[in-house]
Amino acid sequence: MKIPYYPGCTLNTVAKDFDTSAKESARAVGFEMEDLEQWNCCGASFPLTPDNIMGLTAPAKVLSEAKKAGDRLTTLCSVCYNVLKRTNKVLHDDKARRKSVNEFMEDDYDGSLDVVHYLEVLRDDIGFEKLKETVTKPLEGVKAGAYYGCMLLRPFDDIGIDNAEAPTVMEDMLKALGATPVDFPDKIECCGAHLAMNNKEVVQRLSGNVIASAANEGAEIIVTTCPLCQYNLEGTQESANADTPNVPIVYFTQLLGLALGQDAANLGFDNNGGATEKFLKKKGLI
Amino acid sequence: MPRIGVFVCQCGNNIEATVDTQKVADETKKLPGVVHTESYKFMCSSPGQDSFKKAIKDNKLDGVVVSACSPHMHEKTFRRAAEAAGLNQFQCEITNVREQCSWVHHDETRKIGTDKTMDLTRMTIQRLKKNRDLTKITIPVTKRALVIGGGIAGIQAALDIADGGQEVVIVEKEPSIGGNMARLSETFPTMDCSQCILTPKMVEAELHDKISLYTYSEVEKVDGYIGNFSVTIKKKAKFVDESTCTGCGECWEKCPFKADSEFELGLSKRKVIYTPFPQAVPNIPVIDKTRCPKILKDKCGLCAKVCGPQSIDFTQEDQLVTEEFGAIVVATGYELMPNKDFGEYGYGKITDVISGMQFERLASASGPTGGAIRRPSDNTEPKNVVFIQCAGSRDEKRGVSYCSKICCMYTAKHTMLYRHKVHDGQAYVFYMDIRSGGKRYEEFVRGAIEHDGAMYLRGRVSRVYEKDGKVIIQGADTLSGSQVEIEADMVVLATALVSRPGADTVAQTLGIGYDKYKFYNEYHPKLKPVETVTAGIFLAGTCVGPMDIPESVSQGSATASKVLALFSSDKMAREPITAEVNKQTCNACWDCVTSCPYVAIEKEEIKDRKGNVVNMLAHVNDGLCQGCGVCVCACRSKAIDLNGYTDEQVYAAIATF
Amino acid sequence: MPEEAKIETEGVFEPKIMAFVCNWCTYAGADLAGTSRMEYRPNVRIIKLPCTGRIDPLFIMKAFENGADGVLVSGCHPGDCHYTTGNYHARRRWTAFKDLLAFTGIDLKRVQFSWVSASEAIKWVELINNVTDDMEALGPFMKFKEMNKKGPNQG
Amino acid sequence: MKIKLGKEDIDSSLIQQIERVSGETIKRCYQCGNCSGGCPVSYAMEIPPTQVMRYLQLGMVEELMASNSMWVCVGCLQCFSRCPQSVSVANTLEGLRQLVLRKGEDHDRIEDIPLPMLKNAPQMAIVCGFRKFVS
Ligand SMILES: Cc1cc2nc3c(=O)[nH]c(=O)nc-3n(C[C@H](O)[C@H](O)[C@H](O)COP(=O)(O)OP(=O)(O)OC[C@H]3O[C@@H](n4cnc5c(N)ncnc54)[C@H](O)[C@@H]3O)c2cc1C
Ligand SMILES: Cc1cc2nc3c(=O)[nH]c(=O)nc-3n(C[C@H](O)[C@H](O)[C@H](O)COP(=O)(O)OP(=O)(O)OC[C@H]3O[C@@H](n4cnc5c(N)ncnc54)[C@H](O)[C@@H]3O)c2cc1C
Ligand code: SF4
Ligand code: SF4
Ligand code: SF4
Ligand code: SF4
Ligand code: SF4
Ligand code: SF4
Ligand code: SF4
Ligand code: SF4
Repeated sequence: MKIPYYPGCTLNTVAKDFDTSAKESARAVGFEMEDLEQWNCCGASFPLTPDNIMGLTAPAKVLSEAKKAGDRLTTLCSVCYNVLKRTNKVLHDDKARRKSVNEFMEDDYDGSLDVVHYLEVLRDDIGFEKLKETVTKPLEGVKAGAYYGCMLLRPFDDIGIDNAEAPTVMEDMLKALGATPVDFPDKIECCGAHLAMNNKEVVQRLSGNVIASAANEGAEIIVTTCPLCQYNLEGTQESANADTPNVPIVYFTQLLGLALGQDAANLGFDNNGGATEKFLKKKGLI
Repeated sequence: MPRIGVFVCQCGNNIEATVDTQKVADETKKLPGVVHTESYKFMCSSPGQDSFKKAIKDNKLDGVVVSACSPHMHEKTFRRAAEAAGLNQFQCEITNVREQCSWVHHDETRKIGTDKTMDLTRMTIQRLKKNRDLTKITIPVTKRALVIGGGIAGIQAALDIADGGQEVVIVEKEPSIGGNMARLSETFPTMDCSQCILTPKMVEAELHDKISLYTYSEVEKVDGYIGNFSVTIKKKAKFVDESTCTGCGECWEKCPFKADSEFELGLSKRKVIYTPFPQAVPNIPVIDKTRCPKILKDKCGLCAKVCGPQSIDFTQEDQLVTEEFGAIVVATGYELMPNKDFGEYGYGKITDVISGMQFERLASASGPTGGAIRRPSDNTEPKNVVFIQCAGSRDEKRGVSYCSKICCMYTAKHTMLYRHKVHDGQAYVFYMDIRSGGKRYEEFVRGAIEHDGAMYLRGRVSRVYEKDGKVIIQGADTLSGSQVEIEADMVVLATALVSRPGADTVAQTLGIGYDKYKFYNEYHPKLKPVETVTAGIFLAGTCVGPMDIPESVSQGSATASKVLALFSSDKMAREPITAEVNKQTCNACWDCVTSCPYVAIEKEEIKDRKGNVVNMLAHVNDGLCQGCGVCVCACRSKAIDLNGYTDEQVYAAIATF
Repeated sequence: MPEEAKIETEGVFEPKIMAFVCNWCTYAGADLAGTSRMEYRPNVRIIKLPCTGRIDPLFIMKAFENGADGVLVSGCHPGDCHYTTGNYHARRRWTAFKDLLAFTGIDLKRVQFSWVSASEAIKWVELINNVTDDMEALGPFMKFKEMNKKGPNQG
Repeated sequence: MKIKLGKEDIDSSLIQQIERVSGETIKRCYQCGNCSGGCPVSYAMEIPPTQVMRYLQLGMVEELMASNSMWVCVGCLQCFSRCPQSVSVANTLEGLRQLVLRKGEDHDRIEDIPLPMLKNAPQMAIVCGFRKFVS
């Protein structure tokens, strides 16, 4: 099975490990992620004002390109996923805006693409049962907190990947990998997002809450689907904030790759500062 | 040739001032078929009516027109007089020349009024010529009422009907009557104990010689119409012989198996053979056949061994009985929206987030904790309790858009009960508005705040989660504009009151309407609040919408007065304004059937002499037809007509316009 | 008809308006106008029916055939029907009927629909005055009258 | 605070413009407080989400524009997700931001962003930040 794949700017650069570990794991469980031939930045924010047609054009261009490659498009980054999926829905449901966007782009894309997250492919196409069978190195004893953040879940009517208040898809995946998922109250709270640019205080507070909440429930490692969450959480730990427990923050595909027997050296654990490697060593996983 | 009489009333000067009634009388006299006309000062006065009757007899009239005030005023008077004079009362027609002519045209020359009166009178005369004799329809009335649902509303209805001397059957689907009120601890606004005021009524219903209780039973099928319902009731197998069981309790003492108690909302267990609560009426147990190993795989049977009178019968089966009733009261009540519907409040996953009804059980002296407030998770006394109002109510996105009406009041009550039982405890209430309309209700809420120290916070709670054995509430106080976080020991949701599952099926069985929330529709929300569009079926209590006990009881009594009025004579007479099908021209398209708002048209089988069905035709059930005439216009074959307003009559009137 | 002759001889056009109204709302509203001694134009002749649901579109055609210049149909407000849904049936029927009207070439303005409740005497008064004005403006409805002169079957 | 209220404040053309741009109907908000309760940055807002809606209902746009609320909102959509009335404060605040940005007034200057941030941060943070803060 081959699925067209939109990497997005961040996964092409600072979050390259997220991208490669996912692709490698996909191969292991039986599908192939094919980069779109042509792609551009999705804009990294879904335009919340409905009259903002310009904000829709960048993602619309991506979708239109993707349609040439097939009927489905997969992504990894929560923000890309959110922007593409919502834009796609607008183009599908809202005739007027579809017309404006297409006129501007001189295109005729109709929103017929099925935009899915990598996790959905794992869950719905492969199945966690099957995933479990493919695991060669079960993550035994790893207490992992799945952190969803905002963009993978909200708004539920547009995204609908899982229950917006009590999602479990990542926990279910972690279980399949042999890890022990840890539920924590702040798993659907915001990390501070783009305020990283101009409001460190807010980011540190919000990200700090998330880490503390996970640690309080016993999480030894936090798993995310979003490079910005990863950046904010890790950044908060690295800053002089003494209260924040030092919990490694990794992409879910890094743990996935590990469990599926990929060489740890290629999974980018060194990028996460020493803590991750130390933790995994302690657990006897690397 | 018809012999018609026309009587033009002057109404003192009311009509005469703008209508030359004598001229009208003189002119109409010239019309074909009119043999007598007169103008009179006060037609409705005794001498007026006497002269009216005399004229009918003397002139051998076969039809009369009275051109006078609105038919809404005196149609009955003149029809009765016409009947007294030997005429079929439907051969008497009124022309409205006062309200709709003399009073609204102030022309002093009297030309306008006179012309219009002539026109209108002529139209009535032409219409009258097409009138047929009609006889009032009489329907026999079975003086026996069915009450569906034995909550407080149903019990009240049954007691009042029975006290009025008529027989009542209560069909209750649970093993005991009492409904939700049986679960309550103390009740606002007077704070009397629910059991103390309900139990005597339950016992009275049981002992009343006019009331029969069919508990553990449900209505399967309803046929017929007002005065003549035929109802099939399913009596579910109790596996206990009601006639011999003494309610001694040996069986449920000894039964070794347990299940969650429905009555206690999962807060405690009951046995497999059980009565839902100690004061149950009747105090006769039932066996939960889905859990009894004797029934499932022929093991145990302990209860039968210990039962002195040998009342246990494992072979009992559900029984169907069909009985006749003249009227039906529907009082099937409500339930609370399930806790699991509240995502942001923990989906029913957090043990210490409970519903208002569960709190009632905790506070009830006969409840699982004997009236002590204990949190379910670890049975400790909660010191900080947060009450969240409007949980699921006024939330069109995830719940229901309406206000549940009683939860502001019961939340205030809960904070009081809590403070009375946990003196050092603090109650917090998140509310959007406090709705305490009712006699002494606002004072009650003020008491909760001022006297019992409840902390009211104006704002909705955004999220509830568990942390370190506490329940964390994240909300807002919009009055100060701040976010509020409370570490509570227990959370009580003032959960939306919703219709019972299956309420729509019950409505369909009965042929009554319901709204999108499956609450039953009143005939008219203000003026016929306990009637339904189906004559003979009445509504009481919370199956109509949220209401408290006083209102439920009032409605129960109101339905009883309706039922007793209906039962006050052996036969009901009603206007013969009903539809009738012409069997020659009906071509069985059933357009009429689908258009009738009262489901009054049936598909009738026409059989030949050998009894084979040769044809199907529409047939109007006089008992159900309300005479709206919708079917007449729906029928493309013009095969159906409305007595009293036939096409012929209407066309005759139009033709002379 | 003597009236018709009069109208023509006097030269002033007095439109003839037929009103089909339901017994429970509009008829009672019209009564209330009387009880309150309001005044309105005298051109309307009311035919009372149990419900607007009983008003057959053919009644309206018949009224035109018999010399009406305008027809008014009025009943209970939506949701207030004495027979719960009768007026909904009526409304649905009229939507179809309007097409028929347009087809027969009758100016749609000649048939007016309204809701007048039992308490809306003022609305009734205004309605009658307005409809009368409208019909006056439209002038006599000759189409069917001419047809009638030729005889009913030669249309 | 004392406000003088008239129809021209409640239904001003500016309010209508905000409704148009944001696609939200201001009067749908029934002031339940849920959004303020759940908003992660409510604590840092000079005017918290519920009050944002109230200020708009009262036509008090100037006060809102002068506050930091629209710039602090992270767009996490928690407010919209839980609003019983399906109102999106997030969209409303975005609408207010747009009013400023579309006039060409930047909230942040690119020069002020620390260089290490520009180098190390995920591209998405920078792109998104530019969209929210720079015209
Ligand atoms: C937490 C809470 C606290 C309250 N506190 C107060 C208070 O303090 N004061 C006050 O005035 N009110 C209070 N109320 C409201 C009160 O409970 C109701 O007003 C009252 O119980 C309604 O009675 P009912 O007979 O309409 O319905 P119910 O009590 O629901 O009775 C309906 C009966 O019909 C039966 N039934 C249902 N369907 C069928 C069927 N198909 N066939 C046969 N039987 C059927 C049911 O089993 C039940 O026995 C409170 C409500 C709640 C939720
Ligand atoms: C401004 C306003 C608007 C309202 N709007 C609505 C609405 O939209 N919808 C709604 O449902 N309700 C409405 N109501 C409420 C409604 O008016 C009442 O519920 C209703 O009229 C009460 O009727 P009643 O028969 O109890 O009392 P009343 O209407 O007061 O009738 C009592 C009668 O008793 C007579 N009477 C009094 N004393 C004696 C005596 N000693 N001997 C003989 N006769 C006596 C009085 O003269 C009177 O005729 C409104 C009320 C107000 C004030
Ligand atoms: S019958 Fe009517 S119009 Fe005649 S006097 Fe009586 S009230 Fe007046
Ligand atoms: S032991 Fe027998 S008599 Fe006693 S309650 Fe049980 S069934 Fe009834
Ligand atoms: S036979 Fe069933 S009901 Fe009787 S004691 Fe055993 S389990 Fe209980
Ligand atoms: S009664 Fe009070 S708590 Fe209940 S829904 Fe209405 S306002 Fe909310
Ligand atoms: S007149 Fe009305 S109620 Fe009677 S059968 Fe016809 S549609 Fe039904
Ligand atoms: S609509 Fe007319 S033809 Fe059709 S079934 Fe009814 S009565 Fe018969
Ligand atoms: S949650 Fe919605 S309704 Fe409630 S205050 Fe916020 S915007 Fe208004
Ligand atoms: S979107 Fe903005 S206003 Fe809404 S909850 Fe998130 S931060 Fe608060």
